[in-house]
Amino acid sequence: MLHTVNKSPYETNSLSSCLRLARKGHTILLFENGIYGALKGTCFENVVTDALNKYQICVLMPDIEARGMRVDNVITGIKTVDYAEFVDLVASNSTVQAWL
Amino acid sequence: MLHTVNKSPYETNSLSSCLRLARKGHTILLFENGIYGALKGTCFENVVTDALNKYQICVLMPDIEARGMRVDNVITGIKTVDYAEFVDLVASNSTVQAWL
Amino acid sequence: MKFAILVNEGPYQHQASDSAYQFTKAALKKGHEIFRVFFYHDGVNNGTRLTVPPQDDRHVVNRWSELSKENNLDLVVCIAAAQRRGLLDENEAKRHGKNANNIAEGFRISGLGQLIEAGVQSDRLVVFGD
Amino acid sequence: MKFAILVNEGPYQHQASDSAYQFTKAALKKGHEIFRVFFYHDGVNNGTRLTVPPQDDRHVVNRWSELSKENNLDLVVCIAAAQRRGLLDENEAKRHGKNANNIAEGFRISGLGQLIEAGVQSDRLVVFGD
Amino acid sequence: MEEEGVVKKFLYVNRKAPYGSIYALESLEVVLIGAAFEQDVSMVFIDDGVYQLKKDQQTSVSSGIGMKDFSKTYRALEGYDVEKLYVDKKSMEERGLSVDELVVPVTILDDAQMGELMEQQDVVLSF
Amino acid sequence: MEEEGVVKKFLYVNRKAPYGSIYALESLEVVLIGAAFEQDVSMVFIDDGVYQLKKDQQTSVSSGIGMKDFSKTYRALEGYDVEKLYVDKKSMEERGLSVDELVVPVTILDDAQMGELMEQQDVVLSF
Repeated sequence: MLHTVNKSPYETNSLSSCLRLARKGHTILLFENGIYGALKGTCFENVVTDALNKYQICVLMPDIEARGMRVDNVITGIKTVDYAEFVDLVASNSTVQAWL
Repeated sequence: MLHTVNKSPYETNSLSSCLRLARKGHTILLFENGIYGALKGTCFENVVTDALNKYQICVLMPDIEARGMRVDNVITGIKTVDYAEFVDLVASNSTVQAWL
Repeated sequence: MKFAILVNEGPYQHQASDSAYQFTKAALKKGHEIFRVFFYHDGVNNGTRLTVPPQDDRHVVNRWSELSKENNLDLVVCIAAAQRRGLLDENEAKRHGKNANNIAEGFRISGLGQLIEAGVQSDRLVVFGD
Repeated sequence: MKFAILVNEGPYQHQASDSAYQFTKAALKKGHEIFRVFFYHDGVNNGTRLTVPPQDDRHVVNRWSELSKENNLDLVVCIAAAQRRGLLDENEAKRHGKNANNIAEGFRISGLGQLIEAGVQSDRLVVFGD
Repeated sequence: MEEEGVVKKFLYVNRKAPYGSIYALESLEVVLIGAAFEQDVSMVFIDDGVYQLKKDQQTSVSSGIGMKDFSKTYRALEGYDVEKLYVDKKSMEERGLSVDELVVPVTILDDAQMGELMEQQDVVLSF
Repeated sequence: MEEEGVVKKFLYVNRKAPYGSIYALESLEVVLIGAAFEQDVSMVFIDDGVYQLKKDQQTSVSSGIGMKDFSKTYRALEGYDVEKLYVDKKSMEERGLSVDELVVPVTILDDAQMGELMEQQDVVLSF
């Protein structure tokens, strides 16, 4: 199952609810303002790093780059994807849930 | 100075930032989904009750009632107002800041 | 006292326009002057005459038009935000080669300077948004 | 694979429509079928032909219209949400006594059943919103 | 309106409070229309979404916040055979809400049960 | 465009990240237009608003997320005599950001200083 999170973890509770309710082995894609949850050096880094033990976490690079970040800023273990790979993630998971 | 908060404290960080940055003696009006911060029995009750030592806090009754709550649900010390009193609050404070 | 109102969201999707309306009505009832209501961002969509809400629902756009008529309210839609979102009056439609316009009665399209002017000229500015 | 796309927000205000567009384009490029793009809530505003964005900005509405033309995409605007927000085609305008309509090329207005049908008929439904 | 007898599991995820935005109301409209398709429908209420079901909502076009109270419509769901309504346990607790304060009967799910329910779905609609 | 020489303190409050929504861009458009009115303008960046100023933003209408990069416009503010830019200390710290990662020079304010600045204003615009 694929979960998408498009909200900043600072602004809303979407990521936190997603991390609480998704099941082990699920995949989470961070995109739009959701990419702020994928960054090193923030107050969310530990929570998200821990979540990597339970979930596969991906982040959309075009959204990372638009916001002035680069691959180097992404927490180790998070997979960077482009729109084509976003499509692949949807295709390879039987259901998609958006945490708006 | 009057601060208005129209967001649920569960959903966004607006109330939390407002409580951090407003100055002692300022007035805070909770309205729209912001009224959820004014309710008894929630996980925010203690934070908001503490904030009453620093701020005057008001809540808009029409928004309380629309959401199935009544005066009894409002934390003691929070002042309930209607739209006319919302207008008075704006008139009696030289500046209004909206925490959207 | 002289108030200016800023509305940042469109009709129905968020409560901003409803709250702004209730506030404006209450302020007028108390004898305050409303210098201007300025519609910015998606707020410009409050100025379309093409909405047809369900019969049992409020008519957000008409409420503003009527309040404007009764109280000579200045309802200003930001031109830049309106162009982005497809809210045009007759002149704007002509200027951009569009074969239709959709502005509602009581609203006028003008520049962002009108928002700043409202801030300068009014005693209070109240912002309603998301 | 057969995809359905749901867009919940209007053009420019939120990134939802942009992301949905990029996703749809990428899916088509990969050879997937897009069963339908359904526009709900403020998403219906993506279907207006009256927008005039700045020259140096993307044209959200035209991008959808062109993608639809090139790929025979079914772009459906929810009728109930569209009525609330003032998005009408010629028939709807006539039916409601409005003297203008604003629907863009490639979009059609239909009921919510089209969203459910898209969910039933497609292998995947992807939601873009706020 | 039936699609060649295909029955899928549809989940409607409601995470937003009523009135502050239209998502709760327009989500309900999808569920009601969708009922004609005879799919296997579940609704979950998480985070501020649980507030959609709060009893005693009081507003009308001509009073209060000037918007109609649509909370009674949740009671009509049963008549449309939409009977699987779930609320998130933690969201209820954080808000100090109990099930008897809600307009319709619901089942409370804990984190694990909610995750399991989500995983079983074919189509997830969130607004 | 001057209003009888009235000079008021205008504060623009930016609390939202760029691109995810249009508020950052359209807020900047107000500041630029407003500059012609020769008011006493300050801008504050709080919460995700500090991300508006992040260096190295990279997107264009034809690449990336398909939206133009408007972050360079903040550098033009100086030419409009808009020079009082403030960032919230806690917001910077939570995000692990330092001032040299921002596109323009800013002053960092702690909670008390930010509250004081807000209190001194005549008009506060938030988007």
